[in-house]
Amino acid sequence: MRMPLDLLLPSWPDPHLDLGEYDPEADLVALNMGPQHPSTHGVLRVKLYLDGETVVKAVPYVGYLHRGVEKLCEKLTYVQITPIVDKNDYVSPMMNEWAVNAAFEALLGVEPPPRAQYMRTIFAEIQRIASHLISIGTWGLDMGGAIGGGATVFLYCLRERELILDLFEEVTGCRFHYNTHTVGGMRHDLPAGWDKRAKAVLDRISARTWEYERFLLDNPICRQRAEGIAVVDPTLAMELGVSGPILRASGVDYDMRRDAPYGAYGDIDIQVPVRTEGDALARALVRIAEMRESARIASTLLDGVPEGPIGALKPVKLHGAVKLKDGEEGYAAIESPRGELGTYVVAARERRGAASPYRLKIRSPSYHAISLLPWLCPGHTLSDVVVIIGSIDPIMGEVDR
Amino acid sequence: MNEQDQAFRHPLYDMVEGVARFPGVDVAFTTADKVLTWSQRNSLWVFPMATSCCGIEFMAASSSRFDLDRIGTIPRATPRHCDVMIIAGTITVKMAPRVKKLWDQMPEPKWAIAMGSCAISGDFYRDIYSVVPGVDTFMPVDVYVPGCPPNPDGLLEGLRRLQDKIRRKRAGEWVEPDRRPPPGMRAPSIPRIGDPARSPRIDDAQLDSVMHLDPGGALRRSGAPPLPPVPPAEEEG
Amino acid sequence: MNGAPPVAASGLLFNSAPLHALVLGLVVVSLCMGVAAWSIWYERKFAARMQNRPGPTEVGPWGLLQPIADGLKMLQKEDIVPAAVDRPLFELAPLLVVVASLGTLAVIPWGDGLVIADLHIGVLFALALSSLMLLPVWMAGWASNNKYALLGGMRAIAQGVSYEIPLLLAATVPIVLAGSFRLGDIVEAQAGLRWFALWPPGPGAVAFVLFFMASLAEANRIPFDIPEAESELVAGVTVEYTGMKFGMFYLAEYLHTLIASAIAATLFLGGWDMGPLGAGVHWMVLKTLVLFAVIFWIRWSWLRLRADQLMALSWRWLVPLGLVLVMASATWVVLA
Amino acid sequence: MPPRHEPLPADVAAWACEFLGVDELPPEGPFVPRDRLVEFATALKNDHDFLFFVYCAATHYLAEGEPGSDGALPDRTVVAYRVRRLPDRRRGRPTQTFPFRVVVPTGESTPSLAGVWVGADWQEREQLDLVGTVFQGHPDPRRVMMPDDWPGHPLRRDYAIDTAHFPWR
Repeated sequence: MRMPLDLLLPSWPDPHLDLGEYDPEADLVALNMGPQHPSTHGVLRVKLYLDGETVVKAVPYVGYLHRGVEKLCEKLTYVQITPIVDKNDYVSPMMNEWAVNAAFEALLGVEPPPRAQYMRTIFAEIQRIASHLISIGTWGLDMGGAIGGGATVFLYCLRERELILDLFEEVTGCRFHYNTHTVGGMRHDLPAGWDKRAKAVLDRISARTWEYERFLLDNPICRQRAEGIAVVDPTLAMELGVSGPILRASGVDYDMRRDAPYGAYGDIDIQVPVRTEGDALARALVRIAEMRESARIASTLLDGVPEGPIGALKPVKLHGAVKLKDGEEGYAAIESPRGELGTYVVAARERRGAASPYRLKIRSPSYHAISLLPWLCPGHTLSDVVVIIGSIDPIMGEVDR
Repeated sequence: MNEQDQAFRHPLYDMVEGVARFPGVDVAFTTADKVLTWSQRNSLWVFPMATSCCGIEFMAASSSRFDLDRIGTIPRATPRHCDVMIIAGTITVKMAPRVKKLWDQMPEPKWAIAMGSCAISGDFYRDIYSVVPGVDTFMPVDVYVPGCPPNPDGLLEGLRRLQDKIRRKRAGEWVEPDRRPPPGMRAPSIPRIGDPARSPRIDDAQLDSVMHLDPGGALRRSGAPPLPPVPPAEEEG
Repeated sequence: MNGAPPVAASGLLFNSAPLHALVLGLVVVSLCMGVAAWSIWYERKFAARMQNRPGPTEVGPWGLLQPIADGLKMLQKEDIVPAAVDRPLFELAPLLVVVASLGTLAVIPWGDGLVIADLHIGVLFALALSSLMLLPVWMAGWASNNKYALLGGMRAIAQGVSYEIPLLLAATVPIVLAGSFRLGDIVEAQAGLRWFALWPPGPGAVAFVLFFMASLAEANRIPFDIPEAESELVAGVTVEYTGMKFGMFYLAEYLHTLIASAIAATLFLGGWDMGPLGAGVHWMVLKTLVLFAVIFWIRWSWLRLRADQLMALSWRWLVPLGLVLVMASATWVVLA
Repeated sequence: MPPRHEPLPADVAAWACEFLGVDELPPEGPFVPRDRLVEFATALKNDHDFLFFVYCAATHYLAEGEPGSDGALPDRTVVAYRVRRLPDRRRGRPTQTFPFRVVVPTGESTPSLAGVWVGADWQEREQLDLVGTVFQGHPDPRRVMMPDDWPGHPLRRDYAIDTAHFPWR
């Protein structure tokens, strides 16, 4: 007769658990989830050690999408980097563009004109909605299966996302990978009448968010699947550098948009949704509340977009001539849909005034969130693992870079 | 015919060949073959090898606005059930063996679509140490769908092209192999700043050290055999 | 049994009982296979409408030829038998899974006398055969030598064992009320719209819901489809099957759903009888298809339960509920 | 014009000056000697409430005489850390970050901070993999991004961007 599993497992999960010290009678199964699995959100691979269906140890393996972006950025000019980093967090490309350009601008001492700041903020908020829509949709897919109710949720979410992609396509000409930010401002101006169309879309989505919330709260199966699953300890999350909705769902009231304002966020009052449960359901509810809040912020800012230039530098200066001082290093971060997305830059040292960075590190929130997995999975069943991965919403392009 | 040249042959075909010796039966079989081809091309279940951005666009393609299900295409999670592998996204050196394995696990007849410039040629990650410069370096590709990422319409068009290819192949017509986009697009789209420590793209010494893996030199980029000549287009009418 | 005729004397299509069974069996099996195949198209259209998209449109008018294309394509696929599988079991499982579902068709009465084999223990036979589905599923899970398939097979066994009991208990209610195991007698006991789902106001309706839920679990449909949960187990037990072998599992899933709907319609919705509106095969088919559509509706709008929650639901709630229902219906019979 | 660097919090800066025995801290963060790094980090976390681990980034610099080097110091890695404390609304303190750096000559190692902030575990693993910095006492020193048998560390300056890896490229 074996001891019950919850007595065997340590109360505080140990990511470096030595399996030899676990119950010697246990017949553990090592199950590789990924790198190609329907619910690992790309190419994440998690090696699960299962006792029955209960996870004893989870080891995430990343790097299956390591595209050497940081090395590539060392070979490109500051202006050329923007389209490269677009592909990192491929669910919210606007955020990547803003994160690198904010770092370059801070080091260069350039401030974008107010119109560009407003456009960036509006784009970022609309992008946040699109990103959270994918997040909620794929989370439903994880819980309900690709052939079943999950697919219905997913397709409803994608339906709304298409409206947002249309808005961006009107401005930049692309469905995503916009390449619209540049050092010191924007490349594309708002077309005439765009603000009215954007507002209509935002109103529509903001109304639809209630549908998603009802789906989460009124559905007994969803509640059963997600409530109390993978409770994140706020101290652990902070030490791991986890930020964004995961941290806010654990009761930490921290949002860079309000606490360290950048862009046009200083001009507006932001309500940050915070929940204290810290479980998978709370994370999804925080995301839904953020979608509603983002729609409000974007609608409000759309009323007051100032007239004026959209770039601080002359176009001729943009190509190759943006240079930073030697040896200078700096860091700038923005609040992406997954948390703090920052860029650490060391300016060129090899040749004086070269137009490419010496070292560029992208501090991606998903990478930190993935490191939370070994803490969250033990003690849960295999079915919960997909819910957990869905609820921390990793984007592998950003994890591996 | 040696064993290596023998492609997969379904036992049904052997049976059919025996019966087809009777006079008049071949007409019926030609019709039957058309029906079988029709079924193959109208039921392309895809295995989404979705690694990165193109995977999101693939999801959009199966969403309500574009709906791949219209032409009978549904995604399945296991390669054993699938007919088409859509490689959507960058394939890295770490991922490539897995892609190859999944491709080998798919049952014949099978086709592959390289979706997006990363899968076609590596795009601007082409020269990076960890990225495979195009999936056709290690597996066959039937249709290239260029774009970064391609629109869902583009993917739909690619599937349509694949359907057409299946039909024409089975009808015995010559199908010009789908080629990569022209050389101008193969080069990295963004020029590099000079790198003092830059090395030649493939070190010949490194190649020679593993030559036993590659006796014919087919993997050697410079010595790759040229594509078969294209026959002159037949005049219509 | 001692000498009780296995086939009812009246209502034969032909004078000879074996001929009747043969002809009717061929008709019913081919029709049900056809319906199961078309139901794939039906489900895809149904799901597409729920999701604001058109669904199959290009293959034939309204995409009607889609299941034919799928089936013919599967016939042409390579039949891969991985090196590490347990070959006899691996090959046998897809056959058995279809046979087990088709066997159930033998006792389902489609009309008055329109039954292939009118067993007087029809209910037991049907339920026993439908629970036999578990065996090939587990065979497939074990023989595939794949961890995902193994987990799927294990889940299927656990789920099947848990849901057999509420299924049987719920089926006991009409048996007690009608006083017979014969499906034909049960239908006749509901004559005049006194459906067991409606008439004894308490136990019948609850038993119907219970039976329907347990049938969903038996047929591995959402929210109880954990043996082949795509998002966790990739494709569950069918993960290593290619071509028509997978196609058989696919078909058997729909057949099983169809048969579960047919049994539920017979036991609780009055079968072929529609009271003042007359009686006939069409009513039985209509009721079956309506239940079938309800299963799709549930499938495309609900999420999936977790394995342990599924077991808890069965053992904690459904089994006691079933016991209470049996006692309540027995009390009803005694008092009435 | 926005500030080029986020200003260092005054109370921590004063403490760090005292700790390191210097008069002024560079805005990019002070250089901490390797032997006192863990002590410094522990004090930052426990006494100054810097709970949030932001990043750890290593930069490789070539030695003097090699092409492309700046010619002052030996072949080395500079590891930059940044930690943050969250806003304290009761005391009216905004969110503040504190960066610090450590110089690691090639061939030597630096103590791992994974015992102080658990988040340093994965961050240091990434730098170990990509830049090749050796962290002493790291709980799990495996490669993260590259395959286990990969030769070299891609983000070092002497690693060519298009290094071929047979047979996949």
